[in-house]
Amino acid sequence: MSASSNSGAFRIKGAGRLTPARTARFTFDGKSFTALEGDTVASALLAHGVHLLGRSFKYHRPRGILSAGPEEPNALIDVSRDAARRQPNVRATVQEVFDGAKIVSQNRWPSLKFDVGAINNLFSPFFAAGFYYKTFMWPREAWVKVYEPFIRRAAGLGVAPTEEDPDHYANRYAHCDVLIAGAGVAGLTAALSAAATGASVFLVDEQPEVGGALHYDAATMIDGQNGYDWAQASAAKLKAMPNVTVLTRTTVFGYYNHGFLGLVERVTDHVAKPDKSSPRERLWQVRAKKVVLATGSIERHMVFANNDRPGIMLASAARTFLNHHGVAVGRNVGVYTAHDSAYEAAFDLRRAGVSIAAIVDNRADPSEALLAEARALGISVLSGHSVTDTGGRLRISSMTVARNGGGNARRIAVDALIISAGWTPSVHLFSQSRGKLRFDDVNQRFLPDIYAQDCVSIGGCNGTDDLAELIDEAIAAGGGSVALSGENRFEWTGGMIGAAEGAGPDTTVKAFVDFQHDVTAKDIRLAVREGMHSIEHIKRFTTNGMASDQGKLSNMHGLAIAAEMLDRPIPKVGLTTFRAPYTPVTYGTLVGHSRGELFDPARKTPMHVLETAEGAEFEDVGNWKRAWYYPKRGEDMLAAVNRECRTVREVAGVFNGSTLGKIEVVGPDAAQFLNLLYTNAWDSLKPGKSRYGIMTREDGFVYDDGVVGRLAEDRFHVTTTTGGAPRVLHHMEDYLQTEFPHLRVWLTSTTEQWAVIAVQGPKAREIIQPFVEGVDLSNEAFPHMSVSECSVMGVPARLFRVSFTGELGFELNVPADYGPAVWKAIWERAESMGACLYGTETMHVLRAEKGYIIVGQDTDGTVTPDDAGLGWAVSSKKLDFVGIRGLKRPDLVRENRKQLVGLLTKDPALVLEEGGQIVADPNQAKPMTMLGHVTSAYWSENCGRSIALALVAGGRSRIGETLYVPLKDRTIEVEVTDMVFFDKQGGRIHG
Amino acid sequence: MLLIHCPYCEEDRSELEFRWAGEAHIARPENISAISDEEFAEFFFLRNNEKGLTYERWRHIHGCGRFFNAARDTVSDRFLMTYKAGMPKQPVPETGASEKTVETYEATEGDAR
Amino acid sequence: MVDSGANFGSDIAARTLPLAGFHGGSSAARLETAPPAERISLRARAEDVGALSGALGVALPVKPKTSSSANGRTALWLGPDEWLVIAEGNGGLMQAAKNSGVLHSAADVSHRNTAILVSGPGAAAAINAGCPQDLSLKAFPVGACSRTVFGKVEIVLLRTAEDAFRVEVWRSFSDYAFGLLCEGAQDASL
Amino acid sequence: MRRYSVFAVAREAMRAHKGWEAQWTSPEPRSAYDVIIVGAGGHGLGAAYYLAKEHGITNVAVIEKGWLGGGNTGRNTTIIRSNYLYEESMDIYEHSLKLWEGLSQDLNYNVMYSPRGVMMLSHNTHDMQSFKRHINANRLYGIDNEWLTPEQAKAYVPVLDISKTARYPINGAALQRRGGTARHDAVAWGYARAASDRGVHIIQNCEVTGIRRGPNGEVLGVETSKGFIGAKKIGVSAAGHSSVVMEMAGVRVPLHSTPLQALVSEPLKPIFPCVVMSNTVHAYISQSDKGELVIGAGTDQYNSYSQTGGLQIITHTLDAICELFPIFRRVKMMRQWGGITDNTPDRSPIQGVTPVPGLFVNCGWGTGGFKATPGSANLFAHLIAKGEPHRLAAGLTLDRFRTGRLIDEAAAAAVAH
Repeated sequence: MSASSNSGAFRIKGAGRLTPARTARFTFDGKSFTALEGDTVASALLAHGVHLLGRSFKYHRPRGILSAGPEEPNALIDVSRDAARRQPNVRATVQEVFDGAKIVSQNRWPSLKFDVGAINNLFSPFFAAGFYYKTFMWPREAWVKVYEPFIRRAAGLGVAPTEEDPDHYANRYAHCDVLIAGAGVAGLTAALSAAATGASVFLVDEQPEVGGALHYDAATMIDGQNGYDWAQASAAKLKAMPNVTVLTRTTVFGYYNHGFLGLVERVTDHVAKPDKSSPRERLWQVRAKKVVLATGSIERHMVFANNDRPGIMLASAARTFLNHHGVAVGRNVGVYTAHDSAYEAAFDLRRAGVSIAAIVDNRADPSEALLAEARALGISVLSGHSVTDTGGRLRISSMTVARNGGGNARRIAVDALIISAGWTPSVHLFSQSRGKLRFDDVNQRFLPDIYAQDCVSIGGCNGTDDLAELIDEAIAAGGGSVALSGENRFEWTGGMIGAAEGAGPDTTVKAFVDFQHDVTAKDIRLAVREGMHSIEHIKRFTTNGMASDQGKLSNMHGLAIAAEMLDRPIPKVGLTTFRAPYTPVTYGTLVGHSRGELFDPARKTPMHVLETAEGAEFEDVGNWKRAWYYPKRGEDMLAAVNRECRTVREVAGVFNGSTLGKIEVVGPDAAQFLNLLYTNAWDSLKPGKSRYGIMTREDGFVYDDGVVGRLAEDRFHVTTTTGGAPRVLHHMEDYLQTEFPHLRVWLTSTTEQWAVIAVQGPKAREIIQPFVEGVDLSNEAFPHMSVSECSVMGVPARLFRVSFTGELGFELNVPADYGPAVWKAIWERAESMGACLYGTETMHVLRAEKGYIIVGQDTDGTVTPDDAGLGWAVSSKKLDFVGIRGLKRPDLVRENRKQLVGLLTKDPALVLEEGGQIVADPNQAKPMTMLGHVTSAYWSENCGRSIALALVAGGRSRIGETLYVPLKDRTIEVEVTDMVFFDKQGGRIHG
Repeated sequence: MLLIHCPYCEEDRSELEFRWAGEAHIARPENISAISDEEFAEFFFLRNNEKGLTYERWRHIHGCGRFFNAARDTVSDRFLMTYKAGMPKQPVPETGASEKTVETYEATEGDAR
Repeated sequence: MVDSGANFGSDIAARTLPLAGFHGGSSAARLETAPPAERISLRARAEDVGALSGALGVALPVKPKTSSSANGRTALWLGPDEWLVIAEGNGGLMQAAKNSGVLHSAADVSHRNTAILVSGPGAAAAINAGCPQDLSLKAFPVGACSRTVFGKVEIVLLRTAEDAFRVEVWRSFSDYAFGLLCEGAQDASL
Repeated sequence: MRRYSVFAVAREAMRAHKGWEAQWTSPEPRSAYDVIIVGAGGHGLGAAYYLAKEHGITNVAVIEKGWLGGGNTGRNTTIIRSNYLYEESMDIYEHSLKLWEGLSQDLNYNVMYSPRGVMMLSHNTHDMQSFKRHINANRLYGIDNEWLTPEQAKAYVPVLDISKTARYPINGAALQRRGGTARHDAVAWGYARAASDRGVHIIQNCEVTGIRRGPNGEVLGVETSKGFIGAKKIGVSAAGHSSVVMEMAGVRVPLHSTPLQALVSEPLKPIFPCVVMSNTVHAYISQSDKGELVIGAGTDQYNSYSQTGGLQIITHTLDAICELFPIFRRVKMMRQWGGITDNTPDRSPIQGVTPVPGLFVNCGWGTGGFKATPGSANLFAHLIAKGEPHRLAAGLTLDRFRTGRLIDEAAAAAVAH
């Protein structure tokens, strides 16, 4: 057996451009087939006479291959390399065969040939468009329990992947002067022209090779040579130019604002054994100064009864399979057309030895040139006739032909039927660019009219049919000059939109408009009858154009049928919006590199490795990984935290505070600036001292807090919350640049300059003493809230005497690269003295024991400084600060606002639930009146009981009252207290 | 993704480098602590939200860091001009002002020409 | 920064670089971590640029997206009143700026940033895996610099040669930046 | 009006469905109405329906510049829930949810309300605190919302990745079982049909270009592309265009309109049982009855009326979706689109009287408008009919921006530390 017969009985020797010796094996529904390299799954199966590829969405009707391109609505398959590399809903007309591909049909059970779901077809009279809006309402519960699950099971097409995708995807931003979408005659010519000017050019085409329509149109000559050959030669020439990027297998899927385009390049889906380092697909995000749209046009099907049987396909598709893949779509092919293009398909097939049953042309007067050629080839032409029905079960076996306007119908046996209703310009990208279309009445098509971006449409997508005109247009679009001539065999005319003879309003036949969604002409008429007069309503009611092909074939037909019903001109009915993507794009491509570790940066402090080595558990705080607690062997979280809490207060603890935001505020007006940005006053703060500051926005609600140290008259070291650092800096810059630009001050983020090691506890001073040079650490010389520059282990450092625990405390800021070494040295000494490492959980407990708040936990964006018990931090002397007016608004000064207070459970062993709601009467009926909620709740090892902070309406006046926290399974009785639970006198902080 | 001309960098850059910062030319009242509740609400909350020409602020946060002003058509998202912070409201250039807004998505959905 | 200095009792702290031990790249785009450098974030008004340039020994560029280098120091224009000044080794930048005697703000950011050197024919493509700027030589010539984004983090990019870039990034974002550069470098080699 | 039922459908099946009448009429406008509602989205059509049904006011027109249901009603991701924090929010969203539960039967139109559960993923301590605050408040208010462990969440949504190695591991979830989805177009059409049946005029392709006012400032009617139409009362329910319409009456509202994008995948066999949301990684997802994965993306950062947005918003959303559900990386985006959301400073709606006599406003629903449709419409009808807000909507007034009594659901979820 020769290679060519191996690759299918319908392969025609000498036809097509594939190499017979280069084969690939694949399976379809378990059966093994041989294909040629360059075959699509569609062409390969057709070569073996397989037409049945899938089942439709609603009626489960047998479906075959309609097109040879991305517009395919029917032949959707499931393609896999291995279990994890399985892709549902792939168009067989696009997927290239690779050796070892496993292809499986979809939406059928138990098999493609015998599908139980096809019973829907029998009940199809019931399942008219929108029937589900009118029923399934009784009994009420049945929708959820019975009807909806049934509908959901029946719906859907492919089966979602069940394993994580092992492939990777890449992203590339790019810029160019000219991006050309489509590399047919128009696109290639424009590229040659643009490239000649020296401009940077992107030429992009979705097919494996350039050429566009030249894939099927074997008769066109360019520059005296076969068009397809010219295209390949031109592409080679372009690829060799340094200013040109030619991307094939690449779809321009979206045309966004300001010359921004999304492209997807399919890198490995056609390769049998892809290089592991290759991404499966690459997303190109291109900013183009100018865009040339050369996207061509798409052939339409004829809308007539039972026009959906396998074996019925577009004329240009049949021509592609023949002229490119060397495959005949049948042995006895019928033709039904309203456009000249199908004639050329018939001629090509006939010349290749295929018998043409008849050309049925619904036009009365086809051109004499075509008729002459048909006669010469012995093909009979039935003009003024229509195909009114088809026969066959899993594949077409006959067409029923009748003279238009009545007359005897007769059946003609065929094994394939090729159809053409004319061509629809591909204006998708133009429309996405927000250009405005106009309707070309003569040729019944929408064409680009008003451009919204620097963009030009050329060739088929611009309605330019004449080859010479097209070439001129393309040269002009490229902006350069090239000499080029082209020659067509025939000038094409004709075309129709809407239902053909025999599928008119007075009929009940199934004439499909949208194949995938099983939308028929009568469904569209029903929508109109039901009052759906806007094309968007019709689309949504019938789902016409909403399948995975997004109406590339169906939109114009649907529109014409609606317009006829409405008795309105087509432009008055309107056109649905074309939305990105042009063809579906995998999520993986859009995600690109942003997966796993690169999904979102995990920020780690300089000491992260050391913390990990000490067994720390981490928690996510914003992007940061913070040490949460340090369990020793056998300890659970509570045990570890209890030990850490006890140890800090009894001995000392070492804590990593590096994530706190830090902003260096420098300049002669620095204090004045801080006066405006914080509620506190800063003039009085002396160099060498620090102060706790509260920041509000104009609305007066607490925005952030932190300790601010004054290092010099003109230099402040400001700290912020961990999560708040970026927005606080942005907020400060906003005021500095736009409201207070007269102030001589600058802000620099220094969060990451410093590693911050906090040592807290009675032995804190003793621990750090040997490492610090240049500061007298005694209480007298360096009291609480002091700050000083110094040297730590030979490194310039900043030392704060601060405490977020209520204990004697220091925070060492050392340049970050030195953090690990200093941390290690300090921890070694601290450990030897019985201290511990502690994490954020212990920090939270210790500060709660002292009633110190955490902004974002004990406050939300609705809490004023006074609500939080921080009224003392709001200067009453300042004439202005951000928030000064907001704080005076009626609701912010009213009685009974929620105030932060302490809560003690009556049963000291019970720890409240953070987020628990507080009521005065737990027995009241729902909806209950809630007084506030628990913001922080912990077991306090140091207090020997549970403690909590809460926002409670009129809280400070309720101190001593008993309130209740009703949880899901029990109600907890609590007493309102002040916020300090430990060391109420506050002596410990002074060491 | 917008392409925004930064008047400080003197170059068009991707929107990814910028942060939108609300309506432009809303001055913080000098005597803010003395204004009425209504005036405060107007200052802090009320915005023009124009359909069409709008003046707005952007910050080139991942670039030069500067806040600046822009005139943009909120229907087409076209920038008519950008200018430095602190400058008074600029009249939009002739070409931009006279250009008819291209209102596509909503318009074509109901009505093509 | 100061690697020497007073020592008392304990050892002088050793330095741990954020990307210590990282390696990667491809034949098209090599990735190396830059040696430690001194860096300041310098802010000043236009009228004080001359004095500061003199004091630092490198001209602070006033044209957007440009840098200048002299005496082992490189000054990068980041904004109309903002420069990133990078010095090889221990350059005493803070003191030099102070010596200018003019109004300015200098903040030591030597440890805030770290740098990755990307070189090779695919260097620009590797960076374009996450950076939306036009890195063609026409738009981003040798010496050009800019703060910009790289994937989900901010970087400062400096083109040091036709096929070489320095990527300055905050330390906690550096492993992300390095990881994304690795993927970009791999893709650039295909 | 002909009742919809299985019998009616069967009968029509016998005669090629030629007996169905138009679901709503398309009359020419009268010279004047008692009430004009500007905007034929779900809220506007619903308000007209409830005006007729509950208040006996049938001389009503709903005026729409495009096609009914073509704004946010037809562009959203159809999520329904009521587990909000503040009483003002719980009041209106729970009122709405209760109406959803009987809406198909009330309208005799299957809106496919599907209480498949809305699950919000918790990724950290802050999420947990916030969710439990919601859950406790909801429970005491009589609204279902429950805490799930990661394992329980996984049992409900088997495709969820609850591994500890995820970038943002899941430490639990809040689930409102009565939450779910509905068919958005059906809501608009069902209200349109039911309102039209009660005599309401729905006037499409008619743009309001002005609001005419009388000597005392009261409304007299609207100028439209079809001429002047008189009205005693005007209710504005124009979503993203509310600022534009209110400006015609000289009323400024604190809104900004931003693009909000969404996307659907190709149709897949059932894989995703409910609605899942994650605030930490910014994603929400469900699967439609047709099998498409419906994914809500974020808002673009700037004001716009363009109904388009940037690709980066889509890619960021999908980053998060694929991080939560790694098996979806090979699923394909089939269609993306945008709507215009009208956002208030506190992200809660405005519904109430205005300084202009006879003019009422319903706007600022931001990203929450669809779920509120029946409740908002019902209470807006009450407001227009009675001239004062219903108890359940009393907190939604414009005045709160003066007093500072905001309903700040977003601020309540603030993150700092």
